[in-house]
Amino acid sequence: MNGNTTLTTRETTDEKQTGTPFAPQTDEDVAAMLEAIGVSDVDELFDIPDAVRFDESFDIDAGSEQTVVRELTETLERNDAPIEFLGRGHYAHHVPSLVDHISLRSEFITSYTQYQPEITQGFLQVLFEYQSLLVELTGLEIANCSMYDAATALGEAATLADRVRETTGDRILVPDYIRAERRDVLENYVAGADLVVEELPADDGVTTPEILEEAIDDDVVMTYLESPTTDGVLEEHLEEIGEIVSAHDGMFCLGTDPVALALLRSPADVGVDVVVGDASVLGMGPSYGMGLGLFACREAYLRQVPGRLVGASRDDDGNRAFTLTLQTREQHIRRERATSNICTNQAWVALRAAIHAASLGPSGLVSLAKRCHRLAEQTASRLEEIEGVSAPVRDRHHFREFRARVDDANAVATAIEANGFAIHVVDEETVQICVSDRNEHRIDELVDAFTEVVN
Amino acid sequence: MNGNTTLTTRETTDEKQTGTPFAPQTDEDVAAMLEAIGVSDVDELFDIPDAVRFDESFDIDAGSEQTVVRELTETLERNDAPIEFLGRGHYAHHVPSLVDHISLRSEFITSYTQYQPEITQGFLQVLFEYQSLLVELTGLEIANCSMYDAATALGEAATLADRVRETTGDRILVPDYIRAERRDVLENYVAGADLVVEELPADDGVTTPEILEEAIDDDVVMTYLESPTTDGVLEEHLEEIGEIVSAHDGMFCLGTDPVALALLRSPADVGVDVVVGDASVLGMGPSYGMGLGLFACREAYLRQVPGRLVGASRDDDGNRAFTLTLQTREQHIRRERATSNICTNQAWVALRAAIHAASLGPSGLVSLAKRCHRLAEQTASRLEEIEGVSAPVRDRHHFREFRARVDDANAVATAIEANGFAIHVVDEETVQICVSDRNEHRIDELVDAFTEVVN
Amino acid sequence: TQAIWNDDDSEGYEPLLSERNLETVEVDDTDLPDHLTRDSLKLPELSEPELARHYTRLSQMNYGIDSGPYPLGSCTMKYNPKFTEDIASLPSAAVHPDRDEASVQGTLQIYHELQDYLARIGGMDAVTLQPPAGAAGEFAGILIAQAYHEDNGEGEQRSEVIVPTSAHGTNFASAALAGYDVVELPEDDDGRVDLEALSAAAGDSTAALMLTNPNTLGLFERNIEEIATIVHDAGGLMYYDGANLNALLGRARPGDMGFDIMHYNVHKTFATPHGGGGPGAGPVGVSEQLESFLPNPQVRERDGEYELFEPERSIGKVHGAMGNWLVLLKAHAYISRLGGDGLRDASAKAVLNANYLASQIDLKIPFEPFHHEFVASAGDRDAADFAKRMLDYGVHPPTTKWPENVPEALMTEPTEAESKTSLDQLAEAFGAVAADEPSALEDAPKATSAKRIDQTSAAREPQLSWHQLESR
Amino acid sequence: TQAIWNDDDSEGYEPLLSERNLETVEVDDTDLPDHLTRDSLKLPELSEPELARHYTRLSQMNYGIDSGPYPLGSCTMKYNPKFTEDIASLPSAAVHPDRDEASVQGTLQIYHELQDYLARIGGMDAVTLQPPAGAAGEFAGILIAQAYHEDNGEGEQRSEVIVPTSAHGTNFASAALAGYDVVELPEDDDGRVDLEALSAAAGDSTAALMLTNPNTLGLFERNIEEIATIVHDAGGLMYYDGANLNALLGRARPGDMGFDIMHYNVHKTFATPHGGGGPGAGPVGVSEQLESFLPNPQVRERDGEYELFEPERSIGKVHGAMGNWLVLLKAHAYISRLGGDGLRDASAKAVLNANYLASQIDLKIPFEPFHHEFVASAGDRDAADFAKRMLDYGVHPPTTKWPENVPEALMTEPTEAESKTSLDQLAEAFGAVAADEPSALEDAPKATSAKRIDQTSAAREPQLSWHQLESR
Repeated sequence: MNGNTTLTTRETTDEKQTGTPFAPQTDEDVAAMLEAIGVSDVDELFDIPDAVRFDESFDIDAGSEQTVVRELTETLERNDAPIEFLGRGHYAHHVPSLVDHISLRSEFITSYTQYQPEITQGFLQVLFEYQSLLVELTGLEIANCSMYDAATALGEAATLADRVRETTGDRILVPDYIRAERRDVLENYVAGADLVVEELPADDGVTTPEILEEAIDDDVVMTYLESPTTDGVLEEHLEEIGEIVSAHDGMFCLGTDPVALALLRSPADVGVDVVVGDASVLGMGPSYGMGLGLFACREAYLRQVPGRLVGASRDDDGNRAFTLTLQTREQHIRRERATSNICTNQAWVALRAAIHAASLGPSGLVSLAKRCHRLAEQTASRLEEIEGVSAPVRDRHHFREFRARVDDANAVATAIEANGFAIHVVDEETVQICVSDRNEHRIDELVDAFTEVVN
Repeated sequence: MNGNTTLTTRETTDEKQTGTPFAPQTDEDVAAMLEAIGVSDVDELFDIPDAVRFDESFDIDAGSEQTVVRELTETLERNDAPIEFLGRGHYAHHVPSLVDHISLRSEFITSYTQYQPEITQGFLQVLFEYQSLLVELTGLEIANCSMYDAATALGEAATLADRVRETTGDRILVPDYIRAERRDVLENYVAGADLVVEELPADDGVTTPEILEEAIDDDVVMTYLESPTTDGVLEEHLEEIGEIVSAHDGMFCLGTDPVALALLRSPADVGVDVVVGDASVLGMGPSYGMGLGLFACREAYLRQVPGRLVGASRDDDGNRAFTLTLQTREQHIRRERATSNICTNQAWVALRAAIHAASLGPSGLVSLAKRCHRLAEQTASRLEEIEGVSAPVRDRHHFREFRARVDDANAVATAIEANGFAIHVVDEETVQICVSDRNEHRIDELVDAFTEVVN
Repeated sequence: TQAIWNDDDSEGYEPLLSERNLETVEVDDTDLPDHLTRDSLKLPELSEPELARHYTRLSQMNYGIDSGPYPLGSCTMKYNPKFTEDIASLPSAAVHPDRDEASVQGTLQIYHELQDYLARIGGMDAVTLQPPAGAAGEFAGILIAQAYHEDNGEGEQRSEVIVPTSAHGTNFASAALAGYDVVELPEDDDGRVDLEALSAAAGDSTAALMLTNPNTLGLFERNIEEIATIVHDAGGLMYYDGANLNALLGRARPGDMGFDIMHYNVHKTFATPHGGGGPGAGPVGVSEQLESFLPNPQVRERDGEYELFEPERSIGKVHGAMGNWLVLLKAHAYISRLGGDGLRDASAKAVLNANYLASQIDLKIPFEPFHHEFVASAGDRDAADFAKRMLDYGVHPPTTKWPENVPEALMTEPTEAESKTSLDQLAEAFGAVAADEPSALEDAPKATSAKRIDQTSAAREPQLSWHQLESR
Repeated sequence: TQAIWNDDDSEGYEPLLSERNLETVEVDDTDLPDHLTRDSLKLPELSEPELARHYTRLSQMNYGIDSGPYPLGSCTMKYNPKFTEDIASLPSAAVHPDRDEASVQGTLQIYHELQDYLARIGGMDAVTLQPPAGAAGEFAGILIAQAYHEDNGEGEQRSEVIVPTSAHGTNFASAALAGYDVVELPEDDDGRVDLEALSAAAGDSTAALMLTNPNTLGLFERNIEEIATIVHDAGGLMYYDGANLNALLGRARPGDMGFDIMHYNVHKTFATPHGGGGPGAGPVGVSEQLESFLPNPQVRERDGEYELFEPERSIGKVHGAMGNWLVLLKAHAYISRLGGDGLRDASAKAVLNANYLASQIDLKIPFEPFHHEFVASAGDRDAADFAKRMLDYGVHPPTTKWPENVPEALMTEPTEAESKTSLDQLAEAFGAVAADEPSALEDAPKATSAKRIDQTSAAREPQLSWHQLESR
């Protein structure tokens, strides 16, 4: 434990660190344990043929806590720190401090799936509350307690559509405004079922019944739209579209998010069968796309739902208690006939989203959603006033974000970035701007920067 | 709850905030509660004569969580961020992440004094472990579980000395290297008892038996020294000094800290009666002097000790359990005859110090202490090699820090600061430099900066 | 029911670290002379996983505001907003006290703003943030009074501080620490300052009257103007103990009532966490005539830059640095979050809560109208037993057996942060205990981590470290 | 004993938020057409103090690694170092996925370094960090195999994936999701791959063999070289399920054993927290010949600058962005903290712990020599009941009833993070339950927040939201 203290100006390890600092056995413990086992050395416990033994070093240095924190902090400081006016499917709002404080409580974050519900009531109840939140927002009866992100949830929706449809068919319709990444993931999820993904054009950013009528037939297993769309536009004809989809015995899947849903008519109300999206818009700040797959659907699909479900039951004392339920759908029991291969999911992000939503309450959620709508409309109007900028590009209703047309989108974005703001470049003459409570206090400056940059 | 959403680019409050966001009563609750009380308005509950009613506004704006965090963050960013090579009685080491994670658990940080020990065993046990840590480090039998800081602990030691001394006397001896702030606090604490504080000169930074013999007489109630001293020097004659103090029936009080004590001979072993100091050197980063008063003493003073004490006892099940004890010494029972006026103390900092010490363990503590000694000596040697710098100024043993002589201390410190480092200016031609695990990785650069600056 | 972490082998609950793995480390291999260094150090040596579990389990055996209702009278256990911790954890807040003023402008600005906020809230002319706790604030305040009298040539003469019997023990102790004789002032039958007794007590030797308002019974001192007149006429100063300021925010200010000096308990009124016993902070406000006596240093602003200065006739220091900076920062954040209207609302809800809770309780409450707290009497029950039994109902009990003008006192302060549901739960607990068999009170608590703890033997045979622990 | 937060009035434990205060908020006053907006929203409206208490109480009714031993076989519940959370909380880590490469060089550098670390650890030539979980890694890996065969013109022909019976359920499901027929491979009497059965199964239609090594019994597949030869000779690829990689760190590498594709579970092997079920991350490593099939995008370095690129024959994407960035960041921090030697030591201690624990248990362990985990048999006891009763002894039980080649299986993986004391406590729990009366097992658990929960009615009459809750 003690001995020569080597002094260097970079202490790479704690001086008491020999192996992993996270294994508690003392030398005496190890000796006693080996004796109890009946071997003289830990090496004897490894039954690895010589031919495949690895005798080299990984050549990865160890570091003290202080050093690793410092070095990774320095590395991360290589990231620039612009005020982000970025969205396009990845959103973040101010996350109340309570979310961090609670979600980092080790009883929550260091636990795993609630295989033993009697000692994991806490997490189960929060997940039940999360499911209930989504049921209220979507109007659908069932919500699972998390998938990875919007893209994979969309993929799961498509395989669900394929499983539950009584007649065959191999077409999946998606809007042309879908993010390429989501479409790519979807294609991977449906390839195994030999489904084909096709794009629906949009009319100035929204899908009309006419467009759908043109494309749909009885081979369409699922029709997917988003509202708000990737461009920030609200779809306007969901109810008619739902009827058309239904007339062709297809599944109607909508991509959205919980903040938008606080303002929008409930998906169930307009005929949507499955809602997917990214719910990490609540609970997480920008996380380089680390998400929380929202998945809600009609009760009819109950036994075919992918993912974990928490249900209420009773315990031996007769008290209400929660448990994972309908596990026979899942891979650890049903294996290749499971409703999904998902196991580890995003439960902790769901817990954060639930706490965030509870912190806002219905009043806060609705007010945030209204703000996201009005800020987008107002900011677009202000940019429109600038000579050389046309905004919004779509003559539609917007939520959080909108497109603006400029002469040279790349040049504008670069100049804006030099002012400390990040915006999207959509194409040579289009930029996209996302506004929310996180960047609201800098909108004036963004508008000023636009004025300066464009002129 | 709902209504017009006012949009501004600076949201000053949550839109749902009307009064304090931290009071849970709904409007319906308030109505029901008023009815139960039998009044129609909250105002009726205030029995304040009109003449002293306040009907104006404080003119303090409310802000949303996001706004307040942002604004205070921006204000704090007005602080420069040099690498600090600062000490002189206020020290900090790398605080393990575990300390933050545990100490911020709300069961700990939101609790108060353990008046009900049956539901506060957790905090009591940590405080008991803290006391035990100090008993081991000081060699004294009693340690209380916190005072405010080193200065006030010193003040409390002096009043203790006055209380326990059988014969009268009014002199308190302190070293000339004591920080002025500590001396000022001490004078305030002893003024009520009509004691006089006098300074002992030092011989090249340390106190010799001869110096003390010259100054002491039977009127000296307490003799106080520090090791390490404010200048970073280790006192060398504590045992002889202890004998002299004892011969005059005085109390011998030593100022030090837990990291230094891991290396130094135990104070009890050299005749010290009371140890004071700042224990926040464990558990807290630099906190603008927010401290943790260490206070340990001989068992003889048990019934005269100031501050809280945690003791072990038994509960009704026969299990060992902890409780605050000997409370009859305290102000809430003994009032003006209490051993101190202290009530709220620094318990949470003590908890952090205890966790930090446990994280280091004896091996880590000893190794850190050795590092503080060797780094000081080595860094001084490296500066000594620079033409125009003489270090250490004292030809003594050093711990963590040392003085260096230069031509123009202010000019050197200013130039060093421009390089991103902060050092002390002691007088016109003296600077002081404190090294530890927190700044070790930048010592090379500090030395380079000195070389450049001095030449 | 609280968690109970014990295992069958242990004689206690969670073992002490020293019972897990105590190791002796030799101290050698230094170039220091032997007579300066220790030989060895014997302390627990455990890994981070073991420590994380140890402290997590201990935390679950500790009751905080986030565990349940905490109506500890006179302590104002209100909710501690989490975001204030995030601000206090910012690296930019971690500065050494010897940093140049120019390099800590952010910190000094926050001090300056908080001085200003507190002055407005208390109706004071100047504020020091240096005292690290309420009692330290009292001590600083009394030193200021002392300096003032000395400055007037009355230092020797004014040797007494008047304190009402029902006051906090710290008032007595702080005055005594400053060298004063304490003159105890009885309450009248209404539970307030007895004006005749005050007139009799106040005189040439009076340095100050220390008063809590509302007092510890929750009663506003209606005669505060007369009280101030009596004390001022006698040449004394009026000192306001801010422990109960949460009752008055935005409705009355000590400065307007005639107080010359006051302290604020930021961990009570401004929601900084109590930390299991601290750190708090006890800023002191004074009227203009006392400003030059404030502790050294104060912060002032010049053209947007902040600097430290020593007040002309400063009392010196009551803390080695600038007080509990990180606590003060949290208080600033809280005040900035609520604003003036929020503070006023907090006070209103605190008084509403106390009155509602009282209305739901069957015990006798001898003194009213109370504000943010009330003192009920446990009647023929022992108040301490009453409190122990309340623990079994999942709540923290009131402060007990104080003040003494209510027999078997249960001093109850729910604060604004309890919901009606939570107050109803508290009221139920009061009712259930009042209805319980006497033996249930004596045997309580049962639903806690530890059962009733033997205080007598703890004090008779003190075991204050693991070194002293013996199996009994 | 765990905390139990219930009150007498409630029919459950801690009430649901919806049972506290459900409010309906009207959605009006927008300039959107009515047919686009909802009329109202009905959700719980509670204040921060109430929420803080709600979640704090719920957390105390949840068992995590910091609560006690968690030997859940196959899940590698090792200690999650706290400092990794601090790094993941840095504002500089909070970036939008559409940021310019040039403006997120720090993030890309960390991706690149982690790709490199994992490649070295697994003996692989290239690594993608995109899959957000182990099962997603399997799916990505199988898609890579599929793309490889398609590229060879054997896409149609190779329609089968071989999976041992005892494998993780995800293996079957992932292969099926990719459109493969799953061929189940029985174990031999020693608990390992039956070489004859494998030879019979492998052939022209074999796309891949998915194998866990050590397998779910903790046994190293000693014939791994022959296995690889059989599969490769048949034209198939070897897929390594990284669930049990913690057993081999620094002692054997899948790449050296003949595996072409593997996934890593960073939440198992590299100590990122399991988060109550996720997020984890499931990076996939491949040999050189498969590098060009990796998901889009990958990160590469040029002269110290990092950039994204699409591999030539990329399978496309398995996640909408770059996977679980914050989890990957924590894994990087863990690997940087331990270094190569620390990882090797972690593995050694994990295997030591499993073997020591087994040596202290009286139950039959049919298969050995095991490594990081072992599968004991509860014998004539029901394994699920056995597990419930273990809860009463303050520990988390093993994984139960799987794999099926051990009757009433108790799959036990203590990891390196348990102390000898803790292992002894676990062994005692095993022993005590084995000695308990059968009725004690059936009635268990008693010392938990909730008692035994009725699974049957939960599934028969599902109540999946507060909307569906009825009193029964």
